[in-house]
Amino acid sequence: MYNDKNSKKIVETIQNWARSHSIWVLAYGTGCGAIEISPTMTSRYDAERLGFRGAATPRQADVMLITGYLTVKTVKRVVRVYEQMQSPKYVVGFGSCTINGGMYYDSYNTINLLDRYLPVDVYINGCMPRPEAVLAGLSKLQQIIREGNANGAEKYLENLAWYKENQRKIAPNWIAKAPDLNW
Amino acid sequence: MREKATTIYLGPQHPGITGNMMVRLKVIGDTIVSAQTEVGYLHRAFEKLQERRNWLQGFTLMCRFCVPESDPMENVYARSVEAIDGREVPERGKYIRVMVLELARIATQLMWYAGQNGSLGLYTMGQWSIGDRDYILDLFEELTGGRVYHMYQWPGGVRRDLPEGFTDKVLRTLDYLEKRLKDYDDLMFANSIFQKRTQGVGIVPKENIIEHGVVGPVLRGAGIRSDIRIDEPYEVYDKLDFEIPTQEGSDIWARALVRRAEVHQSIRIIRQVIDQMPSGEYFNKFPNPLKWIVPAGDAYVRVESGRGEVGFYAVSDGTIHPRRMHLRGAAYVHAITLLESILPGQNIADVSAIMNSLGTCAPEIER
Amino acid sequence: MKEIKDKMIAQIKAVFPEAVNKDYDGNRLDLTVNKEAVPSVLLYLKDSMGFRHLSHIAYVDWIEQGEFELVYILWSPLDKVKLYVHTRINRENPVIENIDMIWRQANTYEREIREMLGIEFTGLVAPDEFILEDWDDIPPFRKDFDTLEYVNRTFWHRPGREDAQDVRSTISERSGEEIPDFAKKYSR
Amino acid sequence: MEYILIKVLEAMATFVLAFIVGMTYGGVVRKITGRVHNRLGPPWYQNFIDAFKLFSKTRGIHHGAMHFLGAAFLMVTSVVSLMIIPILAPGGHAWYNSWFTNLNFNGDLIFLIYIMTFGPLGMAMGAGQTGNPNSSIGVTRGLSQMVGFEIPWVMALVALMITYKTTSIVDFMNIQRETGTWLMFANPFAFIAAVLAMLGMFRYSPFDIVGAPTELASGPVSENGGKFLFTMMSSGSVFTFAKLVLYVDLFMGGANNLIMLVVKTFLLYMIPVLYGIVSPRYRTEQAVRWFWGWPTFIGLLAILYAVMF
Repeated sequence: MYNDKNSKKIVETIQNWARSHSIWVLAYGTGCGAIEISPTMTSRYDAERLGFRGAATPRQADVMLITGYLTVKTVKRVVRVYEQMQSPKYVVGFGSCTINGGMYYDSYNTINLLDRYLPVDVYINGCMPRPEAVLAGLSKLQQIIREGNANGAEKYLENLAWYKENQRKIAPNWIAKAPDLNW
Repeated sequence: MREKATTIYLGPQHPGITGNMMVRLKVIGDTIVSAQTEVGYLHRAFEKLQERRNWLQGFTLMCRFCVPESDPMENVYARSVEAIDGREVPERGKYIRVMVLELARIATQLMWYAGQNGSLGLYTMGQWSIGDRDYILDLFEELTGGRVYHMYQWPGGVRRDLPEGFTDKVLRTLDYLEKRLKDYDDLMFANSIFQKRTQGVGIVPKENIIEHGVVGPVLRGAGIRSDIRIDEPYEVYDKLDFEIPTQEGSDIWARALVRRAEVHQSIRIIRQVIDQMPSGEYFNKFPNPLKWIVPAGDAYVRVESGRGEVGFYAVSDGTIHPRRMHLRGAAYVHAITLLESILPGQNIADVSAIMNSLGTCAPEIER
Repeated sequence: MKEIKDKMIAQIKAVFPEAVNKDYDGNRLDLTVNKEAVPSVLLYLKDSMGFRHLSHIAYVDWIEQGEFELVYILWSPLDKVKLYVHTRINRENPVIENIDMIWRQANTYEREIREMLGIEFTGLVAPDEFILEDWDDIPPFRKDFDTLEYVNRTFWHRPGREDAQDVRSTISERSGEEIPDFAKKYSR
Repeated sequence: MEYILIKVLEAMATFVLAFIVGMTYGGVVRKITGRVHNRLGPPWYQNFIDAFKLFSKTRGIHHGAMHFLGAAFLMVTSVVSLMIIPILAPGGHAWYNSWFTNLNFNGDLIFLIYIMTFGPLGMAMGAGQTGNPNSSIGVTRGLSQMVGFEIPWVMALVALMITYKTTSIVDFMNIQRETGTWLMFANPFAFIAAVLAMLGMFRYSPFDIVGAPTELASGPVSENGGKFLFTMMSSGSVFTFAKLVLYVDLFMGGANNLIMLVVKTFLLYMIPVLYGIVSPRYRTEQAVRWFWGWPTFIGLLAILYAVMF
């Protein structure tokens, strides 16, 4: 009975509802956008009422906010942190810099397209996005999760070779040494 | 003994670190035996990018040096260009700049309230002060259109005049803040656990403190009355009446008291600025930015930010592009050589608190 | 202020006759020395003339003259004078004496300059890497390093960005939304 | 046979009750904290959603067999102590009271003192296996803090044992019912010492040194995500409830029905919570020194009081 397609679907729906209402955000301010996370999480905008909560370590976190530009040195850590997280896991690109490089499009040390290195579920544009925009982006993420479309982790596993190749292009010595996914 | 040491990487992904940086700690038990700062996670090469942009485009880039406190960076950029170019700023522009700088200082110190108490586990304080900081950001938003990055002070003055009724709103916000600061005192400074955690912790040695490049609240917390606003008065600070608070302890507690007093002084300065605000022009027009040639020369200007001295060295070679821009942030010294020298011997529990009280700001170090 | 600065110049000239000075308005004073004299000049300024605070070490690449310039900016808390000590280093063989025994924080600046310009500091003890990691190109802050060319080689650009086109029409077509009249004015 | 089946059913009912109440308390605490922070705070059932989400994580990395022991020992500790502590006073008016008096026996208080230190020990093994230095430091801190608060806590219990010459929790409840005086009034020093020890037991500020986020990421649980964290979270809630019930049983006369139980435990729970909201965190050695100061002194007074009167 429990292998039946319909009951699986029901369980999946309930699980997705729970996932969408309990999103633990990894405390990793990768860029300048981290400054707008604190107003979002604290008393003025209070994201905790919608189920968002900070998580201290990647093992416990569900979503990683890439808050702004990523330097090459940070990309390596972000990839490692992402692989340490337990699926289902989501990535939110935060700010123009993650979309197309923003105002640092010609900087030799920042990447331009985040989705070449990590599967991004939601982008929030702006430099920097206001807390309202962050909340809007996060509720978009909730909606995607509820619909069951936030499958970044599976996408990453399916296209692992492609992602790894892109990562290796900017960090040739580092990614090669890394163990595969099992940190 | 040394072989027994465990290595702990505090960061880059760590809730206790101030920004995206890393401190490599060698610990025995709970005591640190050596510390090494590693930065570079936020290096965007502003100064390199600036060489590809013209003098006006520079000012949108420069405010992004330090995220919690963008206005001093705009101010040094504008003033360095003015110094090379020989450009005057109208009196009203100067007053508006001082007001913005002081509002930014309050916002920084409120952010610091949150960081300092968060690092000690008093999260209530952080929630309150970040919520109250937002009212200042609202003022900024009305004035400049941006909450965090304002891009407001540009060479020759400021970008917009004050909106209708803006000064009243500023005064109302200040009144509210003064009321709230009493609550903060009750929660934080009157708290015996806070005192126990901060007194005698993170002491910056007083001998040769100036030679070590210590600036700002950390230097004033060691009893030295040093402030760019009185040492090298810029804008209209020489016409204003304010005090430079100092403390003797040179520990986290002393620095906390200095910062607390600075908020009150900033409120006092803004009230005076609003009283004395002259009418008239706020901005001397500069030429078409696409053809704007700044004469060859160099200038180093300094500003007192909430974390200490911020210096900016600009070189022009007489073209529409700057030759070189170079920023010196307060954290450049505090977070690397100073932190590495004071951490050994401290408890691992205090690292985050010490970093917060030194005013560490990672993006400012690597730029 | 003028007298203080004149007295300072006289004092410096007495000890270092080859130093070239240049006076500015206000509290600024410039000094140009050759690179061999830098440590002794700085030590003298710090110990005997009250320039206790090293505010900054700036670096400029003058590729046309084939030289790097280092600017040590000192501050005297007592006299309130800001002193710029300029020195030039040949680009072909960039070596200069390390000064972190005079001011400890110079160590950080020197690490950065070594990485960003490739200047060697004799006797500098510090980890190799400061900001960059696994960098295998020429030092990035040299003028002959083209950052855009490096970006084109290493990263990707989002299509549509290169010609600076207005994206509003594309967005409105995709979502079937009308562009208001006032916004059309700004559309290119 | 039937008797054992009923016992098992009763035990399960106890566990479900403890789980629900403990989780709800967790959510309510988050709500109250939020209100003090000037914000709305999450809904009271937020912890249930969190737990369910953690349970439905599809991937869970483990670091070898010992890693499982951390979560398992915590679960064992909380379930065993829940089974030993009588939830409701036996032989009361309501017919379901017998449901919740599971496995108590003479000397269960002594066994409880032992079993309550069992969880942190398992946690230490599990955290050591993960290889995360934050975990190991967190465990060291946890054990030091336990050494700190165990002393006033055991002193308070010993004082009670001396006075009433028994080591059975049910006996204590019966004594309180017969004399009509709660033990918190009969031996106030013991109660105060026990409450001060409770501040450390519940690990709210200023004694949240084990998982201090800004110091150690989250301490021993750093490497635990998904189902591990779910196990730890739920056993933590159950254990919280068990400890609260123990306090109510010993000092506040137990409870005759569930409503009284919830009221009493909630009031008691607010002591560490509210104190924690306005307190920064102690360093480890400061925390231990604090416990060995006034709380131990009051514990001594309690023993003296018990011996003399």
